[in-house]
Amino acid sequence: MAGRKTGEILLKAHNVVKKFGGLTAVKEVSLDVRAGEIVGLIGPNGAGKTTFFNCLNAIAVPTSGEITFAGHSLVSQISPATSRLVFRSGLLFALLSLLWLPLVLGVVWPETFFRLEAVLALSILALFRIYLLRPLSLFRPWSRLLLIIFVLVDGICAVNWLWRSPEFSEVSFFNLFPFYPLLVPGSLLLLLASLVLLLLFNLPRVKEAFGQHLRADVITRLGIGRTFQNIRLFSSLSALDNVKLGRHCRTRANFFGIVLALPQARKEELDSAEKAAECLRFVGLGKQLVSRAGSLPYGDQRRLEIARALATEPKLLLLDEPAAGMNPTESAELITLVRRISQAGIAVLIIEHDMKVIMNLADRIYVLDHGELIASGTPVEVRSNAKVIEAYLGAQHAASEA
Amino acid sequence: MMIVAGFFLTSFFLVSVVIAETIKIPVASPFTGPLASFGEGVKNGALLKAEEINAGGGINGKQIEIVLGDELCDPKEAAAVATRFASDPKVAIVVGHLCSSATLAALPIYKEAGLPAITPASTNPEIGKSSPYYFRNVYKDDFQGDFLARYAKKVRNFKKIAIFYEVNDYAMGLKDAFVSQAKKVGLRIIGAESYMSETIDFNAQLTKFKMMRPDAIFIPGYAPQATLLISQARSLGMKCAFFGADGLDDAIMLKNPDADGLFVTTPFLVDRGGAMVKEFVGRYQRKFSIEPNWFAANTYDAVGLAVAAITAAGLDREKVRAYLAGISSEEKAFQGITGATYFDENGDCLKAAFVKVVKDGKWVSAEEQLQ
Amino acid sequence: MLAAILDQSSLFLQQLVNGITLGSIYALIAVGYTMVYGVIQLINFAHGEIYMMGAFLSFSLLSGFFGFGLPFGLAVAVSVLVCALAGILLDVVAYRPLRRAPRLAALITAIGMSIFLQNLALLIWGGQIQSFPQNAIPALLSEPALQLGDVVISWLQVVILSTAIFLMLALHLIVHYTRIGRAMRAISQDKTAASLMGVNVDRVVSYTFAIGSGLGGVAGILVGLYYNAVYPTMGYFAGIKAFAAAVLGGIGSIPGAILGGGILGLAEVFGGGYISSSYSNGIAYAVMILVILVKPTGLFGRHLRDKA
Amino acid sequence: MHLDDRLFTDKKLYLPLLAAVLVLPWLPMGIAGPYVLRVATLTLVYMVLALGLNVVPGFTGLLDLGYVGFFGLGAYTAGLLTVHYQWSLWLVLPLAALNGAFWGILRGAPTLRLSDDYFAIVTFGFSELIILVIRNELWLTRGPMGVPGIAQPDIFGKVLDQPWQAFYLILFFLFLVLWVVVKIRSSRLGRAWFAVREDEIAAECVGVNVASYKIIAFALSAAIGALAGAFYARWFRFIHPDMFKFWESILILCLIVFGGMGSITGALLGALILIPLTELLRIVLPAELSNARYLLFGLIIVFMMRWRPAGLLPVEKE
Repeated sequence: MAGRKTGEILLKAHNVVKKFGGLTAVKEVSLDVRAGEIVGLIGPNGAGKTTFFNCLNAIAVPTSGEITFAGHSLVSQISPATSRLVFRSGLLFALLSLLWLPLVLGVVWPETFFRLEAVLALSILALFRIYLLRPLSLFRPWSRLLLIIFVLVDGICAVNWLWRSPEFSEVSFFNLFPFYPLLVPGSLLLLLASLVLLLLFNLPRVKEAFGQHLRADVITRLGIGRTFQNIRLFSSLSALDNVKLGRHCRTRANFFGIVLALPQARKEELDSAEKAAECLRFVGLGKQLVSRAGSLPYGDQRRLEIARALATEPKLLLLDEPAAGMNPTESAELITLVRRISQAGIAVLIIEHDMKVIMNLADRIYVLDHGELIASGTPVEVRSNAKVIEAYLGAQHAASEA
Repeated sequence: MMIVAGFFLTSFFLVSVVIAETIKIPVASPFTGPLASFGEGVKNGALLKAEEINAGGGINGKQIEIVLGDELCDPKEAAAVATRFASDPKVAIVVGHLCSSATLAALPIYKEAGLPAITPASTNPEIGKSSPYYFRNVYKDDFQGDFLARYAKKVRNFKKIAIFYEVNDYAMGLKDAFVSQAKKVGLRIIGAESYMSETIDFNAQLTKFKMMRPDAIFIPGYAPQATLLISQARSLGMKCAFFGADGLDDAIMLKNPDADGLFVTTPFLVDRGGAMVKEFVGRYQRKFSIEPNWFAANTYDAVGLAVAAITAAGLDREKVRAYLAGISSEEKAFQGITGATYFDENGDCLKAAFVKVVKDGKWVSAEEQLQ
Repeated sequence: MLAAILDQSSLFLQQLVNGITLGSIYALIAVGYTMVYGVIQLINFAHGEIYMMGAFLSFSLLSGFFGFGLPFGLAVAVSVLVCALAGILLDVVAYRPLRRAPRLAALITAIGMSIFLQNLALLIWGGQIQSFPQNAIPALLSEPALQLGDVVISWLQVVILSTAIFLMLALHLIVHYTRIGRAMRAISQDKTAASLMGVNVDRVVSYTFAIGSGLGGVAGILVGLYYNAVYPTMGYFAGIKAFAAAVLGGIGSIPGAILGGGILGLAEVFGGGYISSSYSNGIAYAVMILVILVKPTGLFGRHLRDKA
Repeated sequence: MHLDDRLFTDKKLYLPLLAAVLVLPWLPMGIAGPYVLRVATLTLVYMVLALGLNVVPGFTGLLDLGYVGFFGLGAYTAGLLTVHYQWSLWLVLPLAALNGAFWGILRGAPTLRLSDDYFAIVTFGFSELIILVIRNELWLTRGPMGVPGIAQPDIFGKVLDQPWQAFYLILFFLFLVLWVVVKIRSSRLGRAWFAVREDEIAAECVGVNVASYKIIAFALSAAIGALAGAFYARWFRFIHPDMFKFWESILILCLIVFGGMGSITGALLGALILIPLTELLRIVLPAELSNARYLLFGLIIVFMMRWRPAGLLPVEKE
């Protein structure tokens, strides 16, 4: 199978693990795809192939392992649950700080803001902020400092409030409080300091600490396109619109450009219509531009999905069982289509059950079983691998009994 | 598309179909919806007055016709109803809008159309100031609040008062006036709590008041909530007195055995008023088999005012306004069942207030009135 | 000094009593939301209206609104039964045809039904607050059951709490130890699998609606008696608060609904009593939003369905 | 081609419409004139609102039950700025829209990951909180006293005090909003929204940043609502918390459910039929039944969902 030219390594997955609760769906799978190559990924049902695909384009976040694509690391080094928690906390935290500003203004000009509700709001906010800072303080000492500052500011403001509200004016403790003159400027100063700290330290440091987690749409822009096992088209849109959506990540017209009908935005729209039509012709759907995606025949929907993925101008195309449910003629067409894609310089990683298709197409094949990589190599090597035969026969055996 | 437009246009011509030989006096108020019970009094008062006028030969031989405009106390609806009245040239004066919010929404429309209006119930102080075309024959909030504070101190000799007010313009105006007068006469306000019109559970705040042991609780607000409030206070074992302003003057108070002893301000007293009042109450009870409340009495007088204005000035809006504005001193006052009504430069009315008490399921006038 | 402390502590105790009463009512309504959500993943907005109907029906039967009066016990039983039937009817007429439609469609329908029922009540009974006729209610209910200094507990509060506890226990037994309860739990786990196993899904959903609506009706009657006030919009506010309680406890979880109802009732009473009453509705909204944003599964809830 | 795409391109479609609307204030309507014009103006306001709401549930498929919050926010922003500073409409309006967009984003940001029914509940709670704050914070909004005496709209220093002028003004804003939503619908942005509505995961896989596009939708929708609110305040000259009850959210939702969710012409048609219908019913129905109008709206929602879930003018042709 040395007929095709292959380039440098495009995608490299190393020891990828994905766990769902107690279940390990993918166990330390390593795999690489070179530019221009067609690589097959096979295995019995439930072997974790689709989960692995999902890990590759960040639909699922791997529990551990490294994935690099064209020089970019796609997975951050800290557990995704933690980084998500911290990110959310940070976001909510920033929001709360915004809400908190008016309350502090209320301290400075008490007659302008709220009655005793403010004390309630303030204490809820304070508790909430402490709760949110908890995950942050797990990581860096400076966030503990932030926590202390915020608690101080909240406390001072609350005391301020209690002191100022008429309902409590007869209570002697607050009248005796000796530092009252320092309270207002002090709390304002602390607030400013805490805001500065929040801005200076929070976002960049958090990012630095957790590494970049790339979202699916960013990965698509980097050049991984994919199709799905159970077709996921935008079924109420036309075929053309579906493919135009594929162009989305290669266009950049913004709200104002569109609304003001700027020439650049209009040109881009025409461009993407043209490119989309081209993609549709490429997969052989040139005549079905305006039909609703959901009303196309099954085989056409599969091809439409491929066209949509192609429109994103991928360097690597992930095909998840593209021949499922196809008759032999359609499968044969599919094989030619994938060949043509490969000839266009796009690497293809393909999951397929149809052995005829996969043996015909793939330069190399990886075999997964129960989440583990059990074999890899050229189709000929894989076909004669004992483990593979066992995995498949076992599966067939089980299937025939059920 | 065109069909829809046609349908929509023709439908509006229906509005102006009825042009009979009668003089129309529109009355706008909520007649259905959650506040329908307030509008009931307005409707009855207006119909009763119209019936009397028509029985006496109408205005210069022409019968009058009450046109009811149901606005659900909703500002949006009120504006639509007001536009309908304002665009009818046969309308020379409007009686109406019960809620201040509805009145304020309708106000710019009447002002623009030069259409005078009398509200029998809206107490918001903004109304008089905002338009020369708006008159009212109801107290302003500040007058009643002021009055109640003096009455509570001087006649009842209360010392500690708690206030439970509804969050609306009427009640808050009352509360503020009450509080500022209370300070002057030396009443102690030991606490103020608020509720919304949809509140039915007052237990939490009442419990708080209970521990403060007030002599009385002032309820600026409306009867439906106040009756619940009083019952809940009694079942918590509170024995203090309750009082309120004309908002509590409603027949449902009489059905509540817990409300015994509640006193309220009122513009008219049945048992002390003149023959006119007795006659009004008698006729009202015969016709609607219910006691008239202040909405009914005020509307009755407002329609009376409107009729007097049309009789004197005809159907010219500007003249009607001038006539009403001319009722500016006690000598020129309009004599109605709610006493002598005359307007100040803002169109706000000045008249005397009385106190009545619930006793054994009946309103009776308080033994001591504030002189 | 001592007197002040005594005052404060009896204030606290009284508020506690008020809060628990309110909480048990919320819990009764919240169970209706949570059961329906657990079984068909629908927020039944019209549930508050069923509760309102319970109050209105018992009011009408007691006061002779329909032209005849019934004795207290019978009136309550009939109202609860009618509420349960109304729940089934609601499901059959409005929701069942949309079982396969997008979730949004069912949700919008639920809102439509809520508006419809509320205005229907407005049309039939009028908008004003109605009170139960005093002579139709057992006199005992308004007597204080226990008076400890300034703390008063009325028989009605005792009845409300004990009814709530009794019904919750009954519900627990039904859900865990009867055929229909097992079927409910099976459907809430996996509808298709349950129907493959021979569970008649439509019938079980009907039962769910019947039980939830019946409990809502009971809550309506209790609230009507407690505050002696019945009016068409009562379902709207109570519904929102009960829904917040259900969310707080974890929607789909019955013990969660009970706990959520209790917490919300106490929060509202203490918030209203000690802080300010203008925002007492706001407490429910804020709790609801915060819980959904921070911990959408609530206190006891299961994990949400995966979006994918 | 769908009606929505032809709105600004098909002369046969838009010229008669435009003519009909422009001529409306000058039709001989006798004494009913001002009233008809008022209803027509109100209808146009609701058309703007329906277009704005349509962006979220229609385009991105998330049910927004709290649209009235932004309507109220815009009205109060404009009303208070006008009353306190006597600023021109053309200054107040963009500020109100910006304020609306700001709160739209603030509300949207934490709700990005929520599933449909939870999102609906949060939007509902959020708008109720906005209205509760408006009702309770007297120092700012005067609460239940309402804000009276708001100046009428103006242009180049001239006050627009005739009913027909207000009508043309809101017509202008309607066209503005219509232009924006029609342009966006057929653009990259609109397609991204549709993709999010249909399938979020597939949308991510074609490179749509789901979060940021949702945020744009929230901001746009809220800004349009606030814009309508700002006009409403200046036109009504009085605002009150009661004008922004939960019911209004349902009414606006009903307009787009009736016309067809996601369909621009549908939203317009929904407002065009239902808003005058409420007025018509007020006149036709006997006084005791005037509440039955609301009942009718409940029924409309239920029936539409049951038998014509895609509305009168569905987005997609079968």
